[in-house]
Amino acid sequence: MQTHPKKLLVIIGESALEKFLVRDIKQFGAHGYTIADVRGGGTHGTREAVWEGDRSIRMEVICDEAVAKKIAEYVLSVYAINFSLSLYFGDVTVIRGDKF
Amino acid sequence: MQTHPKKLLVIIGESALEKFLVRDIKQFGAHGYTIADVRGGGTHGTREAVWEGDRSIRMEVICDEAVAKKIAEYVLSVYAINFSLSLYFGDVTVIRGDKF
Amino acid sequence: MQTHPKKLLVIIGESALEKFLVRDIKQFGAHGYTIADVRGGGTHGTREAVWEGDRSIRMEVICDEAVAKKIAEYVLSVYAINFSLSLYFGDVTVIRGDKF
Amino acid sequence: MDPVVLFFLLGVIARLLKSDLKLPDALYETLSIYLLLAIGLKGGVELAKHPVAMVAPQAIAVIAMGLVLPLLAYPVLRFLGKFNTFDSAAIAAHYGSVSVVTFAVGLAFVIKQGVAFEEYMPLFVALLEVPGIVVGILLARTLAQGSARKKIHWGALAHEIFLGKSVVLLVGGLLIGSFAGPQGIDPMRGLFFDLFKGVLALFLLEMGLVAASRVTDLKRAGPFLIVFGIVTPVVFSMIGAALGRLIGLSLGGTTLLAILAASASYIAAPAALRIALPEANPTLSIGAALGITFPFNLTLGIPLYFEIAKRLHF
Amino acid sequence: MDPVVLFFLLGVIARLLKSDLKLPDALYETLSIYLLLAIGLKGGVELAKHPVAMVAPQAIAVIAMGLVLPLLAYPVLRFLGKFNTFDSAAIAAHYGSVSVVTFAVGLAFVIKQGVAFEEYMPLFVALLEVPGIVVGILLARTLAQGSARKKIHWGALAHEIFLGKSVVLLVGGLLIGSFAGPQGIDPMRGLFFDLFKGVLALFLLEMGLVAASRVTDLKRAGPFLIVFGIVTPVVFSMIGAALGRLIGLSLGGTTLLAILAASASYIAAPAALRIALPEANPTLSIGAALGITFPFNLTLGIPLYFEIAKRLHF
Amino acid sequence: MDPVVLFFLLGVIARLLKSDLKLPDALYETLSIYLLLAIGLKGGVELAKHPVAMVAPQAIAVIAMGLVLPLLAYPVLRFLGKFNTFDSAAIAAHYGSVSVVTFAVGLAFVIKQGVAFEEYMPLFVALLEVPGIVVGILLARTLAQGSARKKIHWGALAHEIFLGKSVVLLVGGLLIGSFAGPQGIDPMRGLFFDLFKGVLALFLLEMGLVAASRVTDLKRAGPFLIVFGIVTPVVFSMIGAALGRLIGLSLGGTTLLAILAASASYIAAPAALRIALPEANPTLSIGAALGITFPFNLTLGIPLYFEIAKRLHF
Ligand SMILES: Nc1ncnc2c1ncn2[C@@H]1O[C@H](COP(=O)(O)O)[C@@H](O)[C@H]1O
Ligand SMILES: Nc1ncnc2c1ncn2[C@@H]1O[C@H](COP(=O)(O)O)[C@@H](O)[C@H]1O
Ligand SMILES: Nc1ncnc2c1ncn2[C@@H]1O[C@H](COP(=O)(O)O)[C@@H](O)[C@H]1O
Ligand code: NA
Ligand code: NA
Ligand code: NA
Repeated sequence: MQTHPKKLLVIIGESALEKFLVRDIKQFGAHGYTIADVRGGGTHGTREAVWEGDRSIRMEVICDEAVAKKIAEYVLSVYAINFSLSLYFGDVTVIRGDKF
Repeated sequence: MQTHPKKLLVIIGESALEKFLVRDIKQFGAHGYTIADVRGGGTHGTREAVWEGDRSIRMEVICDEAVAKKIAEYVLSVYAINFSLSLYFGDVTVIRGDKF
Repeated sequence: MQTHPKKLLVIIGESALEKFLVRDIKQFGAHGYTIADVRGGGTHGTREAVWEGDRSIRMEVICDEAVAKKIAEYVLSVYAINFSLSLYFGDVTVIRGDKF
Repeated sequence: MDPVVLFFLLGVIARLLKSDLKLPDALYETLSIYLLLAIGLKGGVELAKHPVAMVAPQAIAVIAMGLVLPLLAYPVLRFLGKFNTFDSAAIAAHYGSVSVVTFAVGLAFVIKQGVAFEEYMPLFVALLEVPGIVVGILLARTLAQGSARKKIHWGALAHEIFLGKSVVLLVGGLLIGSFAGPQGIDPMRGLFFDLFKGVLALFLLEMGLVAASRVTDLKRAGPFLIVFGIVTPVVFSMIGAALGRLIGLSLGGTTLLAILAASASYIAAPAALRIALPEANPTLSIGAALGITFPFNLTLGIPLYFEIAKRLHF
Repeated sequence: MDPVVLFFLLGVIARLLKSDLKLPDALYETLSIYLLLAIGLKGGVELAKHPVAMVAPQAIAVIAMGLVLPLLAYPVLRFLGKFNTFDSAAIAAHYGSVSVVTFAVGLAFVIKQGVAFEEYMPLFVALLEVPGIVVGILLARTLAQGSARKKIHWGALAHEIFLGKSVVLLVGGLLIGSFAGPQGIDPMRGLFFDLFKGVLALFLLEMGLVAASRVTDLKRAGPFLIVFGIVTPVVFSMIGAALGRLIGLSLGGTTLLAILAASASYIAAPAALRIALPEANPTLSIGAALGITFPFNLTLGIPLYFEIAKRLHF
Repeated sequence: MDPVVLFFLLGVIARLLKSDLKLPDALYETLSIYLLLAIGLKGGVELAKHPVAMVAPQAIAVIAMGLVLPLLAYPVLRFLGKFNTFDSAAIAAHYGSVSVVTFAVGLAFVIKQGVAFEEYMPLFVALLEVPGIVVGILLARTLAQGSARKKIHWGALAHEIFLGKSVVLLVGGLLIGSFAGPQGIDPMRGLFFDLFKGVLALFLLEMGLVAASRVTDLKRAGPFLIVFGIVTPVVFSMIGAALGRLIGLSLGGTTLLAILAASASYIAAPAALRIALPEANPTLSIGAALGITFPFNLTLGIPLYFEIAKRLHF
């Protein structure tokens, strides 16, 4: 079984960003994404998801390294100043390389 | 502290598959799994989880590499033709090596 | 774009542990965490989240390797005897190295 | 047009204008559980009042209709619509089965018209959910060629269909209602009866949001399916109305049976077929059932079927 | 048998037949919040009508019973059942505390029987939740050997018990109800009173699903726990009934106190014990409380306790 | 004080004592959807009874007030409060817009007082939601310096504001209510009207939990904002009351318009501003609106505004 290396980009942030992030990642060439509702805490305090303004999402994107980097740079430069937002990369492998 | 390398297999797909996937991964020798409700988009379009037929799950299985590969091959061959489904592998380490 | 290697620590366990885990990881020096509600199964049986005592959470912490190890050792020694609990490490990279 | 339909339109418009309005997933689930149970209970309470000997022949006739309708739809889809075996069978199954929410709106309509109807009609809803689905699956599995002609796992299939959420709740409600009787259910009417119409309105708001999100599916499906989604309910409603007259239903009952025949399932059928017939593209069947037939029935269909029933009850 | 119990059976059967039926997590939460608040409000409204001097001695007697019951259960579990200290104490705590939903079903039963009862009984529900849990924890911590004999963190323990969801909502409801009085609560009766029985039915459907999912736990627990789960409520109901008679409760009140004594907690106790007594295996206590005692009380227990109370009120 | 306020206090206390009590997210969503729809429907039904020629001039005056209020708040925040342009504009927007739940509590209060009021007041709620937000955003974008002085994307802004959940549901409810009329809505009153006060109580319980969780925000915000959060509603209530008198509202209507003016938005405004004015720190505006003004209005404010309105209606 042949596998292909890909980047996993995980973005955790305010749920108000959801529709913008979905639009952005597609623009930079990602083919898909997965979103979960989460709660958490970080440098901007605790976000407990008890209330609309207090909800967070965790978005996961599998894509090529170049795409992941472009998305990350854009997201950090545009949203990270004003929004609670974290972001990290992981290395993953996939079987259907052209799907991601 | 001694750690043991394991494979992380992540399967993202339609929630109709949940009970079959749980059955399958056990059959191939995985000892456990974790499932979250998610939404997302990919080559089969957007799945927003607003409605029963539109829900997706994200299943995470920590297991030996051989088990992960067998599960992945089976899942791809049996479900991926007819269902929205993504799948990737990651490298993780665990402390209690025989638990997974 | 400069990236910094970090550890990803994932703890999956009974949701009764949530407030204790949040307290503990901060004590060991983690700067943040993200929690999702999940269901799953493992050596302690199936946890379907149909009922209060039956809920599980998945906590994700990005931090330095030393911090991750300390948290993991503590969590395993204090909670793993009496609670359903799984735990693994991954390698990730971040852009804002001092944030995590 | 019943005001509940306005909630459906509000949902459609909100979605088409890309509003952020979204009902929580758990609310959708809760409302649908409520509607199924409440309809079952209502029917069960009435059922207890009628002798089995009277209802049984009607029930058999109704089941027979459920078996025949998909057989009529299949060749149209396969040969006129040029869909493949699986898609044809799946769409036929959806139109052979019934929509509980369309029935609920029909119920509100019939009550508003002030005509008599058999109050145990929810029994027929439960009876009509299953046969269409079974026939659809059989069609696909017997007509498919080569490797797709898999053996049917009858046990798994029966499980999937009879133990799906909607059959369990409808039948459960019917049984509880007929065991407990009017007096037993009375202390629960605050929840199950008095709130019914309001809950239906809320559910239709959600269905409007969902239906409008299926519009893109329809573009892919093409014009044939759109026509099919309007013509089929009208034709099926005539069959339902004729049968209703034949088995001696009142004007209201005839109207409701016409509505049932005209409606296409989008709870039980999609769930069962996704498992039993995964080769079928759910976009087509759900797009037609939810994007075309459901709105058509809600707005134009139900009054039309009432007219048809009236012609038969001159 | 009250029709609400049929909903419980529907849940049990659906689960045993492996139906896909599942109530959303948020609905379960919502229903339990509703029931706790509604019971509290109802009791609070009535409480305001009674002089403290009359209710206070009864309340003290009821608390005393809550302290004694787990002390009776513990040695049976430890020495007859051969459970370890932690499990014995934890199970004793569950049976010392009370089940709000069993009480609610009992309330419906008593109302249906048409006998008088003290309408401020919800006060006793709130009072009985806590003592059993505290005694259970004390038992474990004082009787445990070696390193397990940890110091009890009284502050954390008090917090866990008194500020748990069920005590806060019950007591909050009692206070709001007695402050606002009947007239203040009246505009809310549409939600909190008129829907009560229907919501209870829905919650019992869910509890049926949950209880049936605990059947495998029971297999592991063995036959002793099954017997314990039936004998204990019967014995405790007699204690409750005797005490009810002693403190001057009416027939309905005596029945309800018997039911409370017989019931085993599965909301407050599991939550508090998981934190305060993590060494105990929750499978055992919840399996017995939810898998055996709850269904037993619902079906056979409540009518039996009514008979017992009647004997005492000849 | 209306008993519903006791639910708010229960939430506040539970949270301050660090209770585990938490309402599921989906319940919060559901309750707020319900309240918005129910208020809209109620207003719509009444609106249908009044000639447009009578209501239109009032509506225009009310919108004008919505445009003026944030202009009054902004300089106070910017120059007395020393907040930056964005934060000043954002807070002004929250206080220019209105709180639907405060209105609902005010409605309950006015009904309890037994004074007449214009039953189409929910129209004014819908009309007042938007102007304050728009003015706030315009203020920030025109007064900001340098690169922050971005062009406003009018299309996106209009979308965000007019198609946000609360406007869609309020306006949707108004339209459905006025189309369907009293008779059309009657079968749904079991859900939308009879449960209203109970649902409001439940929602206030949740708001108490949320408001108390904002206490730490206030510490960071400093004493100025606390004073602002109390003085502003009082001053604005006078403006609202005066306008109410001027446009010929009854005593109840005047009170309600005072309450609307005094209330600060925490559903529509935060959602719209997070997108349109991300540079503003939401902690400040929500902390003040939810942590100070909302509790103040609920407890002391509403009775005070009633007194003010009475003075104007000697
Ligand atoms: N070290 C971390 N590990 C995991 N998740 C984090 C971490 N820091 C922040 N987050 C998540 O990212 C969100 C925004 O982070 P922040 O902007 O730092 O408040 C938080 O609410 C958390 O959900
Ligand atoms: N590139 C991707 N990154 C993350 N998740 C993905 C990606 N592609 C697909 N998914 C997830 O997998 C599901 C099925 O994918 P697909 O079959 O491509 O539609 C989608 O609904 C997403 O939740
Ligand atoms: N091999 C595994 N892969 C993924 N998740 C697991 C695995 N084993 C256990 N888990 C998760 O960890 C929880 C507790 O595990 P356990 O203590 O083994 O029952 C389970 O309920 C699962 O959610
Ligand atoms: Na049909
Ligand atoms: Na007890
Ligand atoms: Na205002």
